[in-house]
Amino acid sequence: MAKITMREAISQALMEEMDRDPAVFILGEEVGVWGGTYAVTKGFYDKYGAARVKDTPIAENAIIGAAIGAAMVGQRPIAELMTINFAFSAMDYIVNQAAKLHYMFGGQFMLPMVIRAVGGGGRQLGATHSQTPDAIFAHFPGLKVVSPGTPEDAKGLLKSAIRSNDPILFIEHATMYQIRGEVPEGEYTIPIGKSKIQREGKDLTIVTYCKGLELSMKAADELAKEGIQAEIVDLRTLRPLDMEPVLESFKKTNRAIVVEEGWKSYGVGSEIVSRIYEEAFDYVDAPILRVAQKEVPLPYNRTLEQAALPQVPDIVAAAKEVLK
Amino acid sequence: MAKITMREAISQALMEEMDRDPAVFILGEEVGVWGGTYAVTKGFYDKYGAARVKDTPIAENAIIGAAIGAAMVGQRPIAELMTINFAFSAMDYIVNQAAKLHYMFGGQFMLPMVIRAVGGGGRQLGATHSQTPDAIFAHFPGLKVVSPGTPEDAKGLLKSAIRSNDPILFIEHATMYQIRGEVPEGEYTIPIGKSKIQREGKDLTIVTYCKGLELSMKAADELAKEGIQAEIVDLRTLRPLDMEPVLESFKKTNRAIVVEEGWKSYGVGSEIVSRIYEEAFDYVDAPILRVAQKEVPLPYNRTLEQAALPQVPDIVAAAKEVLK
Amino acid sequence: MKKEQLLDLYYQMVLIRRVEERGAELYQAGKIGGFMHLYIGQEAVSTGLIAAREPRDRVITAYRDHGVALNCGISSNEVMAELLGKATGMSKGKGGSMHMADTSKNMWGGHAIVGGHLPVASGLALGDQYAGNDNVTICMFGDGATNIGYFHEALNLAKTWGLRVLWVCENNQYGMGTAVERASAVTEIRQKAEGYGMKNGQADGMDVIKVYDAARDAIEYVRKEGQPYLLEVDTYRFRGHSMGDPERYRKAEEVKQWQENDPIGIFNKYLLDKKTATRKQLDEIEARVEEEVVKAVEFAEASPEPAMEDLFKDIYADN
Amino acid sequence: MKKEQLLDLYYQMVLIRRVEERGAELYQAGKIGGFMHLYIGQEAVSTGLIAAREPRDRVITAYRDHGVALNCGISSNEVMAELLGKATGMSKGKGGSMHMADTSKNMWGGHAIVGGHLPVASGLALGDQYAGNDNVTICMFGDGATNIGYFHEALNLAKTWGLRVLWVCENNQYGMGTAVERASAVTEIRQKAEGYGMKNGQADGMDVIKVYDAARDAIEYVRKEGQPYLLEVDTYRFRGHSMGDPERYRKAEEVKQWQENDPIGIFNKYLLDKKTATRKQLDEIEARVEEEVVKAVEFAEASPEPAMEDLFKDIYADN
Ligand SMILES: Cc1ncc(C[n+]2csc(CCOP(=O)(O)OP(=O)(O)O)c2C)c(N)n1
Ligand SMILES: Cc1ncc(C[n+]2csc(CCOP(=O)(O)OP(=O)(O)O)c2C)c(N)n1
Ligand SMILES: [Mg+2]
Ligand SMILES: [Mg+2]
Repeated sequence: MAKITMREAISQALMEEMDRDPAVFILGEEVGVWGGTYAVTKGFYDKYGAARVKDTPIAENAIIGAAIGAAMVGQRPIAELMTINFAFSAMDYIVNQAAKLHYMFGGQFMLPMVIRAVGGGGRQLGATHSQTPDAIFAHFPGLKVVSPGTPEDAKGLLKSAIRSNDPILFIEHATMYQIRGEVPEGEYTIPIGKSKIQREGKDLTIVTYCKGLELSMKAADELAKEGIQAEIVDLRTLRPLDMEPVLESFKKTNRAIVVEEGWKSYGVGSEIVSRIYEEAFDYVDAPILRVAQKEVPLPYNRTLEQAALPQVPDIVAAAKEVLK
Repeated sequence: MAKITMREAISQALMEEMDRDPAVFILGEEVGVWGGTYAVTKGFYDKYGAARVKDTPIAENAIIGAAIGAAMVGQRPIAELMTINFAFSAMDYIVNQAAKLHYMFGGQFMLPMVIRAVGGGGRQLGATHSQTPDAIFAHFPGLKVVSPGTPEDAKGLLKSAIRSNDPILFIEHATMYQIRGEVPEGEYTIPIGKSKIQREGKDLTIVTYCKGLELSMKAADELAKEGIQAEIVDLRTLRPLDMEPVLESFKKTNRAIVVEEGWKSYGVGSEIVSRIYEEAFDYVDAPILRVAQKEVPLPYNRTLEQAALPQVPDIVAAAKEVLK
Repeated sequence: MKKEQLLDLYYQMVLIRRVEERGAELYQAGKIGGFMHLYIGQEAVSTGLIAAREPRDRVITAYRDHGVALNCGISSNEVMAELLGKATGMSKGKGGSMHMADTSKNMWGGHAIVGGHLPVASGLALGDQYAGNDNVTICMFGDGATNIGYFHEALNLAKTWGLRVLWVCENNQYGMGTAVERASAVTEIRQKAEGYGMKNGQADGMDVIKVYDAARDAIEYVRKEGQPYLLEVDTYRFRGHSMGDPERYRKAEEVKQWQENDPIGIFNKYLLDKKTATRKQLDEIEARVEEEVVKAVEFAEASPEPAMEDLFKDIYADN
Repeated sequence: MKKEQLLDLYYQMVLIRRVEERGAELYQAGKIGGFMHLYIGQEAVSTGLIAAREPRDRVITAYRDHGVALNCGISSNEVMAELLGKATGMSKGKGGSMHMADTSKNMWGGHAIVGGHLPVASGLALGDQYAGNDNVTICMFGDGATNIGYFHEALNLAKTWGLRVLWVCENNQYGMGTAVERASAVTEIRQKAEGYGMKNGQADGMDVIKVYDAARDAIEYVRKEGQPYLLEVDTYRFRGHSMGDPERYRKAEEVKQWQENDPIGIFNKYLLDKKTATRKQLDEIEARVEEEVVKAVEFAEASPEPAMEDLFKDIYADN
């Protein structure tokens, strides 16, 4: 297995699928000549040309709307939103059109499209540009929402997403492009809608995804030093949600925390917590806790911003709390 | 106390506040000459004139954006979105601008504005026009989200919202304009951010709001016939969320269900359930259940649509389940 | 146009009128729910327009879509069944009045978010451009829809990328109760094309021949030049915006005046004047339509409701 | 313009340049975070523009806002402090580079959603119209911003309602790495005004006097006529889009050519040529600026961080 960065993993997935299927093309702001704002599509423009790597105007509705239309007639567009914060500028297309057209017209046509969007705080971009609003997209049936936490998963899930016939919002994290991880050599895909145990343990279950996984892995290391073995379940897909591995783990540990980067209220954790109690009530030994972002718009100032974001010590503290 | 409809209650609140404060004006599609799509502003155009009852182009971003700008310089606009489904077409203005500008500029100016939006399913309007996506707006700190379930609350809360210096999303329900309820004579307001016991009972707690209240009241009548006394807590405000009455009730009944019209996953119920377990864990006698919409885009066909929406028997069944 | 084609256009216009008249009755009787927007008064627009397309050219429109559906060759049975929410409707009862599509007829829907389908139309054309063919996408929308940002983004993209879209604005003078000049900075919608350096034109929407001629030329331009075109068609809806319109915003006078310009009446006279058809032939067409519509209602009423398990079908294409 | 005013404009332009040059250094040193977009090369635009306003006229712009802030009379101390995220910044360290506002100076921000502030600008003007005054709102934005729907909705509303907005497009030839013609259907942005029947004009953005003259006339028109106006100003950013720009999209040649048209150099020469100032006087201004900027950095560095409890302040105005 090769150790590559998250950026390389995503880039490889895009390239492999573009090589594999001529119906696949990319459109978005600065995906072409610039090489991708986060350099994910660097070199693509030269390799595939302007027809398959399309720089768009700054017009998020047109980007997602055009992707929908092209998908309706059988192409397989990958639309890039420069950041997920701009998804609000195309919200109707994401939750009201991509998510509904297949159903509303009785299944007459499919929407084989991927929307890639990078989110997350921690880079002092201020309140409008630092969000992790994943939960709100996961609220809509008809859309699938994927958000990987390792290069291996990113590559395998993105390849599946591109091959899927459904509209998929694929959420990346801006501070994770440099993280490295082992990725299988050669062709592989990972099914969408499957949670995964990323670390085994017996004392408590940490349910998380994306940036939360990175933080939770570090927290688990800390906990291990004190003899606490945390099991980490990575959701990877927020809709459809796969609770099986979560419940299995929980039935073993009887204690859990949920870790996410977004705001706590009406967030991802709320749903996971509710489901665990609904489906494993008799196994609960302690209140399940949520570690999440403080309920403030993220400020520019670094100290304040870091204070608002969930951190490794917060996870460690919550873990100890549920073990009390 | 006079018995008036929800429509009259909202209409009265708007009129009283327009009479009281010349800074208050209304803008939105068809609020003027037409008299409001749901006849809420019928007669306003003749009474207040075009300057204070402004018909807008079909341009949701301009409607909310202009309201934000006018509020920044001290006016008190009430922007009407014809339905909450069109909030997706102005999403950035609602969650990324109205919710953040006050904070992001260090509190330099205020945003005394109300966004009225009517939501809800049950009228065969199809997938894009039938939503109850309240939870996703409640996810954003900086915004306040109010959604009353009785004429009395609608009037008192809307008056408070108009007087508030914060951006408030005020969510009504299209099938509730005709419901009647007693409303105090004369001037009154109801504070935003306070949940309320709408019906007392000792056997279980039903937490709900808006349309869920109407359904839950009926369900409570059914339950009463079988000797089950349900206590109903109406959230009224989704952000800031007032858990006090919920927890108080729950500590008495030790059993609860949450009823909402929107989709279950990542919905309002998820948050309430999580909070109850977090804050009243030792009082839980049975798993808390959620009654909500099935996870499908709402279809046009009436039978299918009704099957997807939460109904009184669903609430009755859930109540009995938690009492087992 | 050949005689048969002209008579077929007449048939289509009368069919739309009768289907909608029966639809309105069924709505009043509570058999149709939701929002229903009648096309009555505007029949010449989609009839002339769609007659000018080749079958490979795509059509997409707003919620006022019954006429467009029929013109595209969707049967009155299916239209009526969809109105009644039956399993035999083209959208299997899930779409209703506002969401009629049949992709086998290259009719890509009925869309209910105002202006929302315009970027999608650019996308259909993008799909064709990417595939390397010269299909044209015909995208219809109202005057009110030209004020929303979706219009701007879609037209700008189409012009910048050279997408084959014929943008057709049905200017029926109002968006719900708002007259064009109360919502739009310019009252001639075609002027908006200037901001995109886009070729544009105008046609009388009460005259099916004029619409056809303008559409044919515009489609040819779009196909040959690989450039979009904005065609404004002036028309009027004789009925309210949707079934529950208080109609406080326009005078009975004005409505009456336009109704005297009934597109079916105009075309009827044209066919007689030009001796393309005899009164008897036209009466026969009308009788045929009556019969077809009676049968369509019967078909729709006799059709089964969707099965309860259909509620969970087609949420996703994959599982 | 009087001599003092001209010299003041020179001072402002040099001040913007120096503040940003120091800002860039502090960014490289890791003392400034987030996105920082330099205005270097475009100084003549906001300087000329804002010189033409009355204090009661409002200004709102995009994230490329340091220059605008300084022109509006916000002190370099505060600008520097905000860049460093300090409590003494005008946005108390919560906004950063992209979100500089001081409403007491009628500067309504720095806004980072492209085109997002345009409907807000219509709203500021609506507030003034509602209040019955004839204040003008000056709204600045980039060429790239004219392709988003927000632009369309804002301009249409302004024209339809007669809102006093001076729309100023700073056409610096690129939106990030995308040249105007690759993203916009028309390359002369002013042409977009035609779609709204809106009066429009163009000015050379490298010449502060020309910008001033055009702005003065436009503001007068807007104030007197109660109508919006679109002014396109041609300019160029000498630096990358933001601090981390690989600049693969433009040739060093092209940058060099524009840099030879340095707006400060042009104005310097103008002042000398017209004998408005001696070289010594201009040198003195430059020296004064140097000193001011050194002090501003000192001020900012010495300023306190926001207190931890500020994290939860100003989420709402009411409690
Ligand atoms: C984004 C959005 N805003 C508002 C509405 C509500 N609405 C439905 S139709 C309509 C009027 C549209 O007018 P126009 O585009 O002229 O079409 P017409 O009905 O005249 O055919 C409005 C405001 C909507 N469906 N979508
Ligand atoms: C809605 C939205 N989409 C994308 C972006 C990312 N973005 C920031 S600046 C920019 C380019 C804007 O170009 P232009 O309007 O010409 O202004 P300039 O930077 O040249 O001053 C882009 C794409 C954003 N901030 N907001
Ligand atoms: Mg119309
Ligand atoms: Mg630019």
